[in-house]
Amino acid sequence: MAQTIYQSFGYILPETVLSVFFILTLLTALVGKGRSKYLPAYTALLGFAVAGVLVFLQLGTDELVFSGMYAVDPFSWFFKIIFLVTGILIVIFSMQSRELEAVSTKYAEYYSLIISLTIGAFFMAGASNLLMMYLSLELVSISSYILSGFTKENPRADEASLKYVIYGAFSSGLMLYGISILYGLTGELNIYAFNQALASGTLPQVTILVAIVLMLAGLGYKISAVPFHFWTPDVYEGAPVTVTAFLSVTSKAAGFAMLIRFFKIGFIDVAAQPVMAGMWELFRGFNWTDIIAVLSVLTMTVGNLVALWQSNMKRLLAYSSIAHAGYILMGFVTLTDQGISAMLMYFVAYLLMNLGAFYVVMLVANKYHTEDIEGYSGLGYRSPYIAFALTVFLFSLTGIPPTFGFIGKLYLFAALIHTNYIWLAVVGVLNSVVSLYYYVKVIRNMYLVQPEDKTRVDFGFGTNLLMTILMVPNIALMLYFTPVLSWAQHSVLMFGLR
Amino acid sequence: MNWYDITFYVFAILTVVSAVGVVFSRNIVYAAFSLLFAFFGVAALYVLLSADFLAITQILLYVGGILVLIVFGVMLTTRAQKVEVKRGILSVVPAVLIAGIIAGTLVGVLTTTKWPAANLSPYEETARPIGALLMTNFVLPFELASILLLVALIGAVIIARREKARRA
Amino acid sequence: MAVHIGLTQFLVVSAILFSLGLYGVITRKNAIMVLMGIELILNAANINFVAFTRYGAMNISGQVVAVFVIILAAAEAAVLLAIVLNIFQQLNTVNVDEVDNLKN
Amino acid sequence: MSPIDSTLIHLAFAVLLLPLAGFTLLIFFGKRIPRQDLIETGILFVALAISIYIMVQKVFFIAEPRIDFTFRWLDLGALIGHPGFTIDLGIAIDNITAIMLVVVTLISSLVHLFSLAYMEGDVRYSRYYAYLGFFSFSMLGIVLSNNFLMMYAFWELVGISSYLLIGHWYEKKSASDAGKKAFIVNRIGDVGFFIGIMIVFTQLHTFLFSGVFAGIAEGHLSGPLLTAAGILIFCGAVGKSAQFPLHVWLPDAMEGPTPVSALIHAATMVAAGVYLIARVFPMLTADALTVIAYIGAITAFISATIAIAQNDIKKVLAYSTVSQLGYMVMALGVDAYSAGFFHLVTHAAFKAGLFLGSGSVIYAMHHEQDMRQMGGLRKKMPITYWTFVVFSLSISGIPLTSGFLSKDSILGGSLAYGMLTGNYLIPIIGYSVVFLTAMYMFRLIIMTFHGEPRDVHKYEHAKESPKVMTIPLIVLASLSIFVFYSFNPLNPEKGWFLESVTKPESVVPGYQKYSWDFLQVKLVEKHPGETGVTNSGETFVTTNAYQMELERIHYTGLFLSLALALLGIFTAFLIYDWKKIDAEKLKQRVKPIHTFLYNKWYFDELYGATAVAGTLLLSKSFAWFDAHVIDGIVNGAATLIRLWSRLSGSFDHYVVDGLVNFSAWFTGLLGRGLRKVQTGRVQTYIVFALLGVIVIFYVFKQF
Repeated sequence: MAQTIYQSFGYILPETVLSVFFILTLLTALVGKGRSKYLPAYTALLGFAVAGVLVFLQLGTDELVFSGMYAVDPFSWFFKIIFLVTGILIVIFSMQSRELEAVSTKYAEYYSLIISLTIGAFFMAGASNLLMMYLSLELVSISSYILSGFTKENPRADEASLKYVIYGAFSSGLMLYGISILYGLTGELNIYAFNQALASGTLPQVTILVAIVLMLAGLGYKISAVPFHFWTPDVYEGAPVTVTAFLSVTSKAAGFAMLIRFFKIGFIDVAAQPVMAGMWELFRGFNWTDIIAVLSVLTMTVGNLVALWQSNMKRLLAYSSIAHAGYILMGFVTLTDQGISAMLMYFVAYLLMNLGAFYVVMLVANKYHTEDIEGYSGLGYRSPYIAFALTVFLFSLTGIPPTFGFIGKLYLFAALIHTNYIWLAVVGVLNSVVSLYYYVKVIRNMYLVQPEDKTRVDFGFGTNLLMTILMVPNIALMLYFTPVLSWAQHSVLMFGLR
Repeated sequence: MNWYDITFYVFAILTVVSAVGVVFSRNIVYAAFSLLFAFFGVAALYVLLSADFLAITQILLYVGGILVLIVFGVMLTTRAQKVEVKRGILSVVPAVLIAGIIAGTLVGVLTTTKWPAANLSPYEETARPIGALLMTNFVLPFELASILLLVALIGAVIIARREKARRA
Repeated sequence: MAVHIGLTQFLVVSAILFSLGLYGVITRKNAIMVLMGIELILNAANINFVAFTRYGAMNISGQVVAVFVIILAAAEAAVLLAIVLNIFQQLNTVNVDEVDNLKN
Repeated sequence: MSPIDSTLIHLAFAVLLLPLAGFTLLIFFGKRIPRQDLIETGILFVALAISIYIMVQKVFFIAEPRIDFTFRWLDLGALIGHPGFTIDLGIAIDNITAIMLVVVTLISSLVHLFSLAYMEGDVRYSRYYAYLGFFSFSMLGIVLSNNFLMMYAFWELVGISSYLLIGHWYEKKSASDAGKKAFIVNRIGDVGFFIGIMIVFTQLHTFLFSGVFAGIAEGHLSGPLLTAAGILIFCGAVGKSAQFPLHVWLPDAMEGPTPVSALIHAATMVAAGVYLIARVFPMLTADALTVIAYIGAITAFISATIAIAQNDIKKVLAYSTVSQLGYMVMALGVDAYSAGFFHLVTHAAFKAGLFLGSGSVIYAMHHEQDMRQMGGLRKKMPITYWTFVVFSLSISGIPLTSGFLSKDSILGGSLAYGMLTGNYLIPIIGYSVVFLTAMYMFRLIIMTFHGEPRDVHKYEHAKESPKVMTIPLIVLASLSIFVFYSFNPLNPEKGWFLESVTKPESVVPGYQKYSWDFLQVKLVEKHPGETGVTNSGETFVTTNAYQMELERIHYTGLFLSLALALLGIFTAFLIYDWKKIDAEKLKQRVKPIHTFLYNKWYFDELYGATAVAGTLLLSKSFAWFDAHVIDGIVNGAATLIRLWSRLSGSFDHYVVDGLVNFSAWFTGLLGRGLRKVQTGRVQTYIVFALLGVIVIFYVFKQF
């Protein structure tokens, strides 16, 4: 049910609160300078917590607000939780990062940018209007350009942010051009109305294809799908680890949220029965899912193959995250509820394992001053707990049984088999096999290579605790994942479907 | 050919030629000036499209804002080089090829598409309805844009600011 | 009688502008000139929006989008220039192809 | 689920996870936490308290037979060509689960307590406690699972943790060998177990016990396959409960620390096999039960005879354990379900006590395990001695002890079974083992505690063990008294234990229990003489013959077993204490038998010989085959073969090898090539993106 503008404000309370805390965090620069280095971080955490409470209060809401601009529905709710959890974890990681100490005078700005990126991600997840999509994407992008170059004394970070901003601006330019063509065809910016316009079936297919391919360039850049992925490894390697971890989850998840909503709402004939069968009724002319399938295959294959050759841990994880975007895209190919719920489940797994892995990378960089895989030699002897945790995360990333990553992949494959995309499932499995090689390389280095220096390096109780908090769900959710599953299954509901 | 058409062609050609100047000029200052003319041309096209408010915005923001920013950028970094000695990584031919294919495809597709069109409505003032829309249906993007500008502002400041420590 | 100026002509201008922008983005060495290319792309999109508003007899929302795009362009330009300035301070170059240490 | 039910489920989860939490704590933070041993011991006592609460609630206050908590673990929806693939998992609490929870946590916590002194100063002290916690967790998992899948997983975890514990002193070669042996022998049984589970799953599409039983009751799995499934699942029990012919690992496993022996080789791990049989009891067919009964009886007899000839105190107890496990298995096989489980519980208490008692002796004797070096310790270690006597009386089946109650039930059951089916061998073995048991136990007591000290030096230094070691002994000794199980010292029938442990209804199709209908005690009690129809359409009449037979022979059996036990004790005193019969002379006279028994029926040698000889024979026959058949064929069709081999060789060389190498090389090359594309220049990236846009557009425009 559409809400009036005035009523609508009630539905964006979490976003409003985040915006307020964005400014408050910024203001801590004036108040707390030199007094408490953690003040901005705590403010940001408080902001995330308050927003979290407000988001929880929206459980089950299914509304379209601001005259069709923004959907507050279970689907976006799912992603908002993901963003908030990621945001909180990233803030905590950042508090421990040595890398960021170089810019300790600008903590307030740093944490406020993390909030602003999260605000952008919130709007991306709920945007149901092309303008909103573009604006929220830009908010995420601009925040991430700045964040990735935040340690500006570090030339690598500078390079990362330069490449990121050029590539990002170019991609969003393509996307905007695509939007303008779509607007010309339908006269609509709202994706629901857009669907209606498409329902007439008289629109020229080729023109729509042009528009969609251009939009894909923008969306593909956010989710780093091949061939729009090239910026990813460079930016991930150059940016501070915490920022890389943040981008790899929040920015990517937001991109996926927007992609799913755009295609699912905009292009699926809601009147077709069954609605969720995933038929692209309006486009019998070309097989749309094949585009996504091809992108998915390319994405995971390129990600995995190039990852084989990496020696820098951050870069390896960057390629691995590209490959994971490919896996997640597999679920999108099906366009069924089952496929999308599998994607959502995979996001939970991805959040846990990817953030965990990056956390280890950050800790190792803190104490061992290395990001090289070679530098991980003997980690199993020197910091057994951290090494064990990384092993769990890497297993989960590979999708080996006693981890949640396995369940995530299993559900993706099941969805594919269900819709008869067996070849794609096979490609996915082969890719997982390839990925095993480079993940195990790291594990082998940690355990089979004896370190020259055998002194133990401990990380303290708090770190171990946080590590445990990240690690336990990776295994526990393998044993009992029913809650996540039912959450994901409920979250495929977007406003306007059913 | 009526005056409208002639005006259109004049400004269209101005825009395109200036744009060519922007991307082909070797001197960055010339390029910047070409960009100025391209912006003016686009603004004029807006006027032809009865988008008066937008035309003013274009001139104010682009010419007054973005272009000045660019010129500042040019001046601040000009110590390095004014003139591009060599092209970027791509030689002219492949670049022309790619841009050409895209241009050809776009022109081909866009001109052959049957756009949903109606008779031209008479000119209406646009500033008022745009303002009204910004405060009603588009209030959320409006707020979002304000956050975005704030973020950009902060970002630009912290990234561009010279560090005291470095100078010392 | 000659063809009257209509939507098509504007779209052609926009398409040309767009392609020129792309050309600029991929060939210019100087990061600031790359930025100029991006501005051309955005302007091309804006011409589309305004032209569609006019000739499609559609709602005025296309023009509102154009306003937002201009604002965004400014924001993006500011950030990009700031980053370029910082690169210039750190690496003493504004050439994008010289900034290529992160690779493979 | 009523509130109390869900509370019990939550508590059961707590019991399960507490030891795991302890394990995690110790393994990761062990070094930094002071007195980690006390933490782990405390955790176990908390788990014990909760378990007792669960048991009391379940056994005395909750009427429904089982509290089930099931959740859908995996639901892959309907797949192509398959109606649906779902796996449900969960835990369930019924009476035997509740009782087992207490048994496991009780023994485990007492062993933890005992180890505080016994393992003091050990090199890997915190590791030891961590493993104990992990073991307890795995064992509790077996007990609580309501499905085959989880049970199998925990089953393997028990295997791993016992491997770790047996090999705790892995510097000692015999210890690490024993760990390996236990692990490998258990794997043999587990393979059978796994195949059995898979048969069940492929036929019935569920792992849940309840679902499996329901499926069998509906006739979805029957005939020889059902018998095979039962026997294969029993294979798991054969491995874990050290039944013939896989019993060889258990005595070797005595290389582990003695408290570990008490925990896993007396009370818990080895009981898992028996527990498994009890769990799957309803699905066992008549044929499967017969196999089980004979395996149990053979095991009981063989190991009892071996125990008589051993000199190592722990070896005697080890074989005694195997023998008693044989009893339990036999009891289940002869359909004396309650008796078998009853013996499992009573045995857990007194055998743990015996092991801990021997641990106490060994501790006092400075890790001397040879009984020939002991003697006269009665005066030095009165508490150990007297508790030991109680345990021995209990295991021998002397009235007023718990062992008497449970053992007598088993023997009664086997006697009735023998009478009714004509399988007289089983009761005969059962009764003869009573004699043997009493004899070897008192031989052990006499050699250890009576007479004159043989190693005077060690004797001088021996003294009673500290309190943390004697308290568990006293607790266990008191638990070996009849009152805890039944107020009638001669007949446990009406005691709470046998009242609460009732035999589950069999779900096997009628014709597969055709000749066994008299065994349907439950049905019979209510309606003797009722007519039923089997699945195959035959009618049968139920009788209460079994019950009547049990009552008829009750006192005969009782006095027979009592007489045999006393005779055994008497013989032991005659030979070893009063020396009326010279042990050495006796040994000389029956030298071949003694040697045979002393060498444990030469099982290890037998396995060595068969495995080695078998391998040799096999290789010889292959050689013969090679020389005569293959060569002949090769010579006969030399040209053809050569041509073919050349072809296939080149195929192999160029195509197969080539493909393998090529794919590896190609993947690598591809990766390297793709890596080259990543030039580091952002404009290249943009060009690729644009090319991508163009390609996507033109490729898909075609469609």
